[in-house]
Amino acid sequence: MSLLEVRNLSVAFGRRPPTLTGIDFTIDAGARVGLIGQSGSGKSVTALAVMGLLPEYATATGSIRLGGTELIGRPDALFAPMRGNDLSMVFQEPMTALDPTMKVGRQVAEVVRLHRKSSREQARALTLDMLEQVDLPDPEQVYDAFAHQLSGGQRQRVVLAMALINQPDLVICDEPTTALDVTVQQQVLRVLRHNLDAVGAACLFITHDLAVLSQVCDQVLVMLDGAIVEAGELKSVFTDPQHPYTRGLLATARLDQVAPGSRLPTVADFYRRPERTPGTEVAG
Amino acid sequence: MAGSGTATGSAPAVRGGTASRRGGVLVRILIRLGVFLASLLVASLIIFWVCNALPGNVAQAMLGQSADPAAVRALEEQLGLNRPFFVRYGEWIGGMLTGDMGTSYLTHQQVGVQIAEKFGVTAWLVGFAMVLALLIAVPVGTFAALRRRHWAGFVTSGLSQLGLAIPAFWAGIMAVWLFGVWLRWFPANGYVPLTEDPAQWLAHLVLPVCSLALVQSAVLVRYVRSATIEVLSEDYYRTARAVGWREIPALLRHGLRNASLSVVTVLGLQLTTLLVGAIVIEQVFALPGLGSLLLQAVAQRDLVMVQGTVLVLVLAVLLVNFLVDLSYLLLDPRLRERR
Amino acid sequence: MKRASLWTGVVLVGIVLVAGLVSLVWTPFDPNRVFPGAALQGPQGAHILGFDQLGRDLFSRVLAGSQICLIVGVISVSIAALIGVPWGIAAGMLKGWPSELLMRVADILYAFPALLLAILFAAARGSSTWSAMTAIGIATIPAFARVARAATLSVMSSDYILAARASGTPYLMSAVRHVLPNIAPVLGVQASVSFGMAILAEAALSYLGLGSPPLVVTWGRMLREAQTYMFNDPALALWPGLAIAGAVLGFNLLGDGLRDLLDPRLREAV
Amino acid sequence: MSDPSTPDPSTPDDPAPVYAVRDLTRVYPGSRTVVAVDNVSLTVRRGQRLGIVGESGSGKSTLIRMLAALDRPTAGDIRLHGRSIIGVPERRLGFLRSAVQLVFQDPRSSLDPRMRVGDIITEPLRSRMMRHRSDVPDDHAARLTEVLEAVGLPADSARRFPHEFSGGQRQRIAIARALAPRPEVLIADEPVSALDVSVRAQVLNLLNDLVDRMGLTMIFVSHDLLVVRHVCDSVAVMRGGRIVEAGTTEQVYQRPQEPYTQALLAAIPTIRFER
Repeated sequence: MSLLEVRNLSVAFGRRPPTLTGIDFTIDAGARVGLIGQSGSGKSVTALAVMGLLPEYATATGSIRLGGTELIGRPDALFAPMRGNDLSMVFQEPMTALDPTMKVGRQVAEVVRLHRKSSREQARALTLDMLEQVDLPDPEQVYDAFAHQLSGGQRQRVVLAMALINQPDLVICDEPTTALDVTVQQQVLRVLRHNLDAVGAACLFITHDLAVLSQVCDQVLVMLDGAIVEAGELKSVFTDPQHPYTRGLLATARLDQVAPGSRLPTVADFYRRPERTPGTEVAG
Repeated sequence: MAGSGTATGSAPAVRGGTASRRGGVLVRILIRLGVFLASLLVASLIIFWVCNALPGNVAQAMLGQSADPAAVRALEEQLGLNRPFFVRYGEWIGGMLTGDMGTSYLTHQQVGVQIAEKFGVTAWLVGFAMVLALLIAVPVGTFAALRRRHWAGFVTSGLSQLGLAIPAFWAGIMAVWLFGVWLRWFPANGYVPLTEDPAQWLAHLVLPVCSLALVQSAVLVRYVRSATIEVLSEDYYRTARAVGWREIPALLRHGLRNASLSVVTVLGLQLTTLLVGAIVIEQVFALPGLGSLLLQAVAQRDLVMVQGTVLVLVLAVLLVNFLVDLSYLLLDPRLRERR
Repeated sequence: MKRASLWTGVVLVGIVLVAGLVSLVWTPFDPNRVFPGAALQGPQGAHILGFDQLGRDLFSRVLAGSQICLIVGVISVSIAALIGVPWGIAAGMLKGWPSELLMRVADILYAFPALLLAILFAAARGSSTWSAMTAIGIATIPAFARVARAATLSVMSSDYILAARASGTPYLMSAVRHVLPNIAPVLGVQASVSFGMAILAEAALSYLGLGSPPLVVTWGRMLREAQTYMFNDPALALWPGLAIAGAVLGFNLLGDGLRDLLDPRLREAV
Repeated sequence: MSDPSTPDPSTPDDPAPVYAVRDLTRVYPGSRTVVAVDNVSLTVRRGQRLGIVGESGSGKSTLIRMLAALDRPTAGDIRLHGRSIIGVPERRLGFLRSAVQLVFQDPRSSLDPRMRVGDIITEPLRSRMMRHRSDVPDDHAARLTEVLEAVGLPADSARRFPHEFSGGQRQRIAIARALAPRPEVLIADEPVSALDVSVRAQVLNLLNDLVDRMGLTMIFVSHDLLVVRHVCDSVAVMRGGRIVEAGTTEQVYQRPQEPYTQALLAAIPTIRFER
């Protein structure tokens, strides 16, 4: 049995047409699955649906099972204790993901004390250990810092620490390095890989960057307009894409293999979506 | 293999020492204090100017509109009203600093003594109303925010919208009729000092406080609601939810700390409206507070009393705004350091 | 759901506007005409709301009261907007201490609530509709200045202002071409809300007897007079109060509805 | 490519450079003074496509804003065709405004939401500073049609508002506006980083094409080294307000000299399967 089984998941916001339609995928224990697609394709909605954090006016139908437990329709009183413990999430924007008025160490330690009985000192020790694990220099100093006193890369590592400290089975990462500089991105990705290994957690990694995806994941889901159009092993999808949209994405992502100055292939060369009426297009 | 060296551009790893931080706060408190004093000075000038700029205002008022101009001038001379504006202003402010707020030309009462006497009534009224409004508004506003897409939240917002439109004095009049005249639960008007009879004191305050607070809480509900909605859309709230906090605890732990900043600002503004509301409500319930004192003085065109009372009210407003500024400095670690 | 507040507001404001215009040329009875012996009588015949304490037709008086509320709203909001908007735009476009000074002055003015300033004016100059409108208008200036400044700052930080500069558009021209159109919606919302607050302030002032002179029909004064007869006829206080609440509610809802309509975040989401 | 013998852009003794920048410094004062640009010198020749790369906070945006006279340097000199722009009052900057145009990062912010596309694009033509210049087209309607066609937008776009267009289309509008006064230099500040990967290629193709066709000089700022390599013939790497390495794209990418450049190049994410 897979760790996460998503069956026929649809999500609609209010009375608008559904954002997600009939999503199916599974994630095995310890697997790393990349979810790729352009903005507005429904990647983040998928993540929030799994986390049970969709806004109240959204309706999700279908089935999401984590370790056999059905998550759709699960009351918050039962769902909340699972978050941060069985499954957790890392968001895109490290600048705003931490409470600006609370020391970051305390925010991490709270996650420990929220889910298990432990004394203040134990939680602190665990937190310091975890901060060290995510490669933060001088954990003691970071523990007592406020979010605005840390750099973007440091903050994102604190967020990683929060997501991983209770050793969850599944970590969902929503564009965790998009807001970071390239050199910092490399470090955070390395820290993420290392700690996923250490914890043995599975990962659903959401990104629009195929290169970043290829460095973390071993399976790929390609999302287009709220549906998954292609799924498979990383290598087979990347070397032998089946859907024209995937082919287009891959072609545009290979900027390093195009002669400088020559015409870049575009997605439109491979795949043209059915025409939309002008004026209703949602900007990128 | 620590990576802080290559972390984003020019941002050093962990910056700012505690010592320099404290010094910065002190300087900024002093700056705020300076701004407060300057505002008070300008406000007092405005008040004095409005009351004294037109020559003959006071004397004319004392002698009546049909008085002989020569008599008016003579009286001005006698009271020293024909001296330059700034001399008289200086005298007024100088007296203020030594605790002498002047003496009414009409009633020969000490302005300061009168104000001190009536201040308590208004303070009780405003204080109780503020607390009651908060007790109503915080839970109701939070509820309206959490259920904003739900009919219950919609109805709550609608009710607060309605409350916002009702004049407090009309609510007071209707309350007098309903509870004072028809049901006879509470006295319809008047005031009994606390020292005389605590039970009666409280009974006489119930209706004024409730009518003031009810309308006020409508305003507050809207602020609390929008502040909460703002927090709900913040990334750190989402983070808190993602690590396992339930809605209300997440709001309390992370939301309240951040929303309190905006709520504090609002409280400052609210006190202003409450003070003004109290002036009118005192009239509805015949409470002997600052409002009644002010209106009586206006009716008699007792300008010395008017300018003294208005100055005290404006001082209260400015003082609260100053305290709000200070609380900002203390509540938000980002503000403590920046600039 | 979202448009509900807008349309309710439009309808309520519309009713007040129509009442104000119609009552200029026609009311069922002269609002100041005394019907002998009819004092405090309930509804009868064409007098659908009955009579007040002096025997005047209540409905006609409620209708006529809408005039002063509209006049005070229009004049005081105009005063506030005409001074406050350029003030705020200037504070938003200037930098450094001039901007700081402008806002500090606005802050000091903020410490004078409309009613307090109006009472002060009434004390010094005597009470009149004009002194009430001026006081309410002046006290509302900082609200407009703040809103205009905040909106201007957010427009000024947009790249299209930089683009305009890079295109050789002079700074002042940018204010006209880019800032004004982009902050206009926010100002419209503020005007609507301020209109409601002005009505409330005027009503309170009239209630205190510091507003318009006695012969002018105002809802606030009607409430003042009704209070004495609460024991005999509570309906006297009901109708003018409802009229005030309805008018204020209308302008507030209109402002809210406009805000929802114009909020870019809400619009993007749809 | 425009010129095979592209020299090092930091060589100041170029015969007739478009831009000659010397010892440029920009300090933001405050309790914590920030040196955003620190003693930068560079030259830009006619037809050159100079890429400026760096991470956030490296000073690249400040640098180009000073080149476009949207920010004033604390010290140093900027010359456009030998004419210094330092200390020139805004209203005398017509020679610069008509010759240098910008494309910003996020078209949602760089296009006035309450203006029609036609008005947005012709705004540079209507400005008092440009109206009477011989190098600026005076038939606005004709120029509007020309640039709309050049960026591949339908002619009826002019009557519509920016929010009716997709992100990529909006960036085309911004490019059309920049082209309207027939500039000589196009400064592009991260023009594709707010766009989806799938749209990015189209906009880059368009830019390349236009620069070729119109013989523009381009200064292209980006944090994405691959994009710069694709679009530019020379590159300057910035860090902490300084240019740490500069040269032809080939030199810098094939044989980076500075450890920082090497680190940047090594950090470029590429598709790989080993894991």
